[in-house]
Amino acid sequence: MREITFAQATLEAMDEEMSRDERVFVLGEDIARQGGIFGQFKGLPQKFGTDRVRDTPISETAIVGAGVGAALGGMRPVVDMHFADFMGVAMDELFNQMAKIHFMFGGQRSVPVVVRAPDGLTNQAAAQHSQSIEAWFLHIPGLKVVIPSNPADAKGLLKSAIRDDNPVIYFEHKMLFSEIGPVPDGEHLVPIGVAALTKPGRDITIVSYSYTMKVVMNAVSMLKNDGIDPEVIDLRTISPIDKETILNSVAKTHRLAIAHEAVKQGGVGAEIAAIVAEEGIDFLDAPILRFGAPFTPVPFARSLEAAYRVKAEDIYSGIKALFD
Amino acid sequence: MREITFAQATLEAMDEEMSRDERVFVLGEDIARQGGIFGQFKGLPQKFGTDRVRDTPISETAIVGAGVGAALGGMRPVVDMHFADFMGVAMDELFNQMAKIHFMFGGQRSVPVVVRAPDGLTNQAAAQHSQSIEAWFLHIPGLKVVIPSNPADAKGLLKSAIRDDNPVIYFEHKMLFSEIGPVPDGEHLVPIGVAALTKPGRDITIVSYSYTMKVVMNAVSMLKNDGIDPEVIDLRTISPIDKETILNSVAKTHRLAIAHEAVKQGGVGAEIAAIVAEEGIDFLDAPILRFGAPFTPVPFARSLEAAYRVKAEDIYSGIKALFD
Amino acid sequence: MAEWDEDLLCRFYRTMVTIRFFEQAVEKHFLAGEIPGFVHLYIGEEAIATGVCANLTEDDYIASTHRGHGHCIAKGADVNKMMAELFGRRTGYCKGKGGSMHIADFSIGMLGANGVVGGSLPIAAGAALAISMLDQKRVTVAFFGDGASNRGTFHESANLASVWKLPVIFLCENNQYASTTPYKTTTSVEDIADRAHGYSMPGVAVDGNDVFAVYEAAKAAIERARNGGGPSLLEAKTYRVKGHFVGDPELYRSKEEVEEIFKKRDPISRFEKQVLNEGLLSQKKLDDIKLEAQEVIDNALAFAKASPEPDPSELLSDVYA
Amino acid sequence: MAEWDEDLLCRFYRTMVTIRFFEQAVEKHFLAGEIPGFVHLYIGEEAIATGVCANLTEDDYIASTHRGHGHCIAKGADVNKMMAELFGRRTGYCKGKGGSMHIADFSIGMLGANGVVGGSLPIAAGAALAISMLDQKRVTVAFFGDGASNRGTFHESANLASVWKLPVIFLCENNQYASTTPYKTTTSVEDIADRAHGYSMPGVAVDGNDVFAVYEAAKAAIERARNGGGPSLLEAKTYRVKGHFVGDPELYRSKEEVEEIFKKRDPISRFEKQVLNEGLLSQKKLDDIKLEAQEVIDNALAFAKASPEPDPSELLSDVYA
Ligand SMILES: Cc1ncc(C[n+]2csc(CCOP(=O)(O)OP(=O)(O)O)c2C)c(N)n1
Ligand SMILES: Cc1ncc(C[n+]2csc(CCOP(=O)(O)OP(=O)(O)O)c2C)c(N)n1
Ligand SMILES: [Mg+2]
Ligand SMILES: [Mg+2]
Repeated sequence: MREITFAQATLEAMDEEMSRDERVFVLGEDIARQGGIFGQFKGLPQKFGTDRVRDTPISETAIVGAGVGAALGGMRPVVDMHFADFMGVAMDELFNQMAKIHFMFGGQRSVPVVVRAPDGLTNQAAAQHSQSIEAWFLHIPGLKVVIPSNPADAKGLLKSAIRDDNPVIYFEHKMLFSEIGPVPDGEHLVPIGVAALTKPGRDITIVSYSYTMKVVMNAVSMLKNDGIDPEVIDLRTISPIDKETILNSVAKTHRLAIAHEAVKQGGVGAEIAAIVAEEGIDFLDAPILRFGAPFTPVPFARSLEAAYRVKAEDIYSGIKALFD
Repeated sequence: MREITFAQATLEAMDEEMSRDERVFVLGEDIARQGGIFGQFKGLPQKFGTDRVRDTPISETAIVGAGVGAALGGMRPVVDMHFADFMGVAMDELFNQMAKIHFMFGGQRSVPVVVRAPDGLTNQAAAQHSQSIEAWFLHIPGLKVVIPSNPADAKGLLKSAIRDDNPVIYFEHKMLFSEIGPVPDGEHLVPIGVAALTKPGRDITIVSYSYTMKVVMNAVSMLKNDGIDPEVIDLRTISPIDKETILNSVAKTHRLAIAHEAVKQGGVGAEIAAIVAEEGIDFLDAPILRFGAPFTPVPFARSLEAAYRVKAEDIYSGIKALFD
Repeated sequence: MAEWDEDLLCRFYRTMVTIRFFEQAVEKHFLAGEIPGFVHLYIGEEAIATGVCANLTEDDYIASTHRGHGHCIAKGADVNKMMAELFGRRTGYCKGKGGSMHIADFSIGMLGANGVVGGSLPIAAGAALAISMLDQKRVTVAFFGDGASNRGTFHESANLASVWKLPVIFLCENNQYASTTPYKTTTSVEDIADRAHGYSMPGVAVDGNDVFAVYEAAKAAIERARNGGGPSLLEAKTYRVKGHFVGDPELYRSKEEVEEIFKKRDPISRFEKQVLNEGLLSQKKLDDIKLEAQEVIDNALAFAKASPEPDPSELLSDVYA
Repeated sequence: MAEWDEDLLCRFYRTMVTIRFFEQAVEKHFLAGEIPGFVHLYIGEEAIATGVCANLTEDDYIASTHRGHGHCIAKGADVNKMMAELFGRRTGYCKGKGGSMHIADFSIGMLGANGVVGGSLPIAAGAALAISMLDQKRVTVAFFGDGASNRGTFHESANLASVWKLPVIFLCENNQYASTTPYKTTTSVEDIADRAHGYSMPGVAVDGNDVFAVYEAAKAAIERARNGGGPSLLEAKTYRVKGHFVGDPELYRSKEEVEEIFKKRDPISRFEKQVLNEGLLSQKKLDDIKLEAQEVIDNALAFAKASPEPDPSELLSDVYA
């Protein structure tokens, strides 16, 4: 299979969906003139015009709100948040308007908006440009939340998100944009709500997503030497959660670890752990392990950022200890 | 002990702290001329003047931001959010500014702001005036989050919050304002970060907080007839979580249930369940139970609002089933 | 005055009294405990929605506020479905899921009331963006209050609409109060219309209790928008006669203030006097319209009361499309 | 021109060249991979912070932006601690926890840079509220960009400051770009200063590349605020000479545009020409100041490079007070 970058994969998704449906358009800051801060919109304005790839003022509140209004007016907007960290600026629009309109108005109208939110640690961007806040959105009925870890899923989930009639938050990790991986030729859709069993295994189920999947796979290599064979699940969608895939796996492996970059307290890992403690506790032969950032804002200095990150060694030694 | 309402208890706290420290003041919408929509500021403007009990424009973003700035300028603001539902409007100020300033600037300055957020279901207020969103704030390092369930704690926690040098979110359930309960005379402080063992018991640990504590206590009465004797923990503080009290209790009862009004998915219950599945799984003799709202926005109609609520019967039958 | 079309005059009157009677019925049934939640009445402000919406077709959009009943009715909503929604019945516009602050009717371009003050402003700008991208001849009117004019959403939406020349009219209903706070204590400009200056759009203030003045001013702004001239800001000066919500103790103003102003400015009696004085409509015509309107509201009440509550099982539907 | 005090002129020059040399050193070390994160340079805009802050004491507050180095230096910050912070060292202002976008020095009233555009505006209003409640004689200056003027925070803060008559100056640095977008494409008003009208406060636009003009305009606004006259909006028109951030490919404008404008408008060479032409300062004086400034920056670099990174254990401190 051909290999392309994650950024390229999202570009293909946009290109295909914008070609397929004239109502699809993008709005956000600095996407048209320079193709997006991570190159993720490169070439789109040339192909589709700056009417459909629109640079906006620095007005996140209005941008998301206008996305919602444009959807009600018959369009299918993709709204770029620049950095996930700025979602707080538009939080009312995201949770009180976009997420609730369908329900609040008795199902009269759907709100097909995709919100793209580049998140995660990158190059010491510090406290306000590095966050992973996906867990908030897990707690908001009416939203779907996807978070790919590789180019193929990036493409397939973005296409599915654009076609979905519900509001979908699409988190894309900044460190992934330059990642290269195989992506099928032709139409490629990844269903929302279905986790991937990335690696079958026997001894423990590791649930993760986004950039942390890479960290997990490194830990898996390290565990091999110790004869430990984990099964790895890539959530891909955070809401709705694919409980079945998780529970089936834990039924087989009898152990569970969850890893994500966001701070551990109140993170997505808490919900996964709770689901298994509720519905699959009898499967478990060991404490559930959660790996996530310590409870602190993201620091700037290299030494501190390194300390903040969840590392393969942490996952390795945490899991290994279960078997000692 | 004398009995007063929850609203009265918060008023005493404000009065005492505003008398004790001139730097304490309140800002928010509709608090001065009419004493707050739930009467929770009644009399304060008369006593302290409308300079220290300030009606603001409808500008939540600026109100929270100005609270932060006033704190940096030497004041100790209490910011009223009117309804917790409007916190989204000021979310950037809450999570990117207020929560991070102390850390981001290397500990140079603390940010002693209290944000009061009336939350929860009341009288069919529907999707945008009924929410419980405390779980988001559990996931934000730098904030403390308290959430009293009775007048004594309402007073003691509000006083502690005002004296704390950190930003504290103070959730107060709208249905509790008129609740009557005993409050000690004189100085009464409740420490932040310490859960209350509201009722000792043997058979199961029930963790809850805020208005749902009342629902839980009703369920406890019902369970009595079945010979089931729960231990009830009122969290009171959601962040930092008092793990020790929870784990000690589960070590004794071997069972755990968590109940809150917020939607179950991604709620505070997930974090409590995860902590126990991580650090106390060997204590457990049964699946962990979580009680929370179904995954839907808050509906308006009476029949639907009733279906949305976590009820004592739900908790009763869920727990009873563990013992059948 | 002489050049007003009789049908239009009847329409003005019918809309205004229908709103008035609707709101009076709502007030009564709220106070009797039959309507729950929060309810904000439009009494005394009827001329605004009426004058504005008389310029709109069903294809045009409006975005509304927490005080939205009048906007709905003026845009042509079905009062049966409105009343049923307020009573929390499954025959209501939102199947009982929304209530007073969350009524919408997308079939007539009513994009929704909003429980968040200022929340509908960016939505309105977005709907106007859709109009412009789809090359439609529609316009969007965004109703908002004087209080809402102090929210960042107003600023961001006005700026966006201006740089993109969107067909949207920002229609501020300045009723002198934001809940308990008088206009001057929270708002830093004499006329909200003046804020238009900061967005290079026309800003016009009119007497919001004069349906003719509102109609004319809205007409100009709407035609401009419809013809590609971009957004405008219109401020309709009015007065909130009732409490902020039904049940408001109104400690912040005197009964005398309210009565005096209402006596002078009530848009409906003012309209009656004008059309009678000028011989534009007969007393009989007015009486007939009133009777009809009262019947419509009585029917709506009967419809709402006879409608069932939603089944608890409906809680889980309409969360996702 | 003749009435300018020599000390003040030297101060102008020293501040401007210190900022320039600081930024040049930062650019170089960023491109060499020694400074991480995002860095936004103030080159070409030095006259603004310089002219404004020359009117402030250490008790006054400023609130800054992502492009904050110039504000810091003009307010009197220690360049050693600044540089160390940019390098992520524990001797930096924030112990290496903040970086370029998060520098503060509360000991001199510098309330912080901000990684969120427009984020510091309400904070500035709040600091001014504290001043007014504590009956202090201070003022707050809120620096913000033309791009930030389109955020709701600007609107809400300006309105709040006006109704409460707070001692705050909203100082817009209009450098014609918000990242990649030219001013006119995102902002709906000719002069941002005109937006003052919507808040009943004075709005003045000045040439931001003329330190004398900035100084005078800021002086008037600051004196007004200090004497209880309330807020003002000041727009300093300038031009962003460098890319938005160091490393910006700048696909959205031509090199020629930049060079031509900089040649004409560079605030430092303009100042030099003026003071030399008018005989206000000698070439020797200017050279001395430049040499000193260069030395200060060289020392700062040496200090930063010699400083240790924070120990990983420090990650968990300063989360709570
Ligand atoms: C963002 C937000 N803040 C506060 C409220 C509470 N609230 C509801 S209506 C209202 C006053 C609105 O005043 P205005 O915009 O003038 O409209 P009016 O009620 O006068 O029609 C307030 C403060 C809200 N619903 N949303
Ligand atoms: C709320 C928010 N939106 C977007 C960004 C990304 N961003 C950083 S600087 C910038 C441009 C700012 O333009 P302006 O306010 O004119 O300041 P300048 O960079 O020109 O000094 C943008 C869009 C941000 N940091 N914060
Ligand atoms: Mg009003
Ligand atoms: Mg700029």
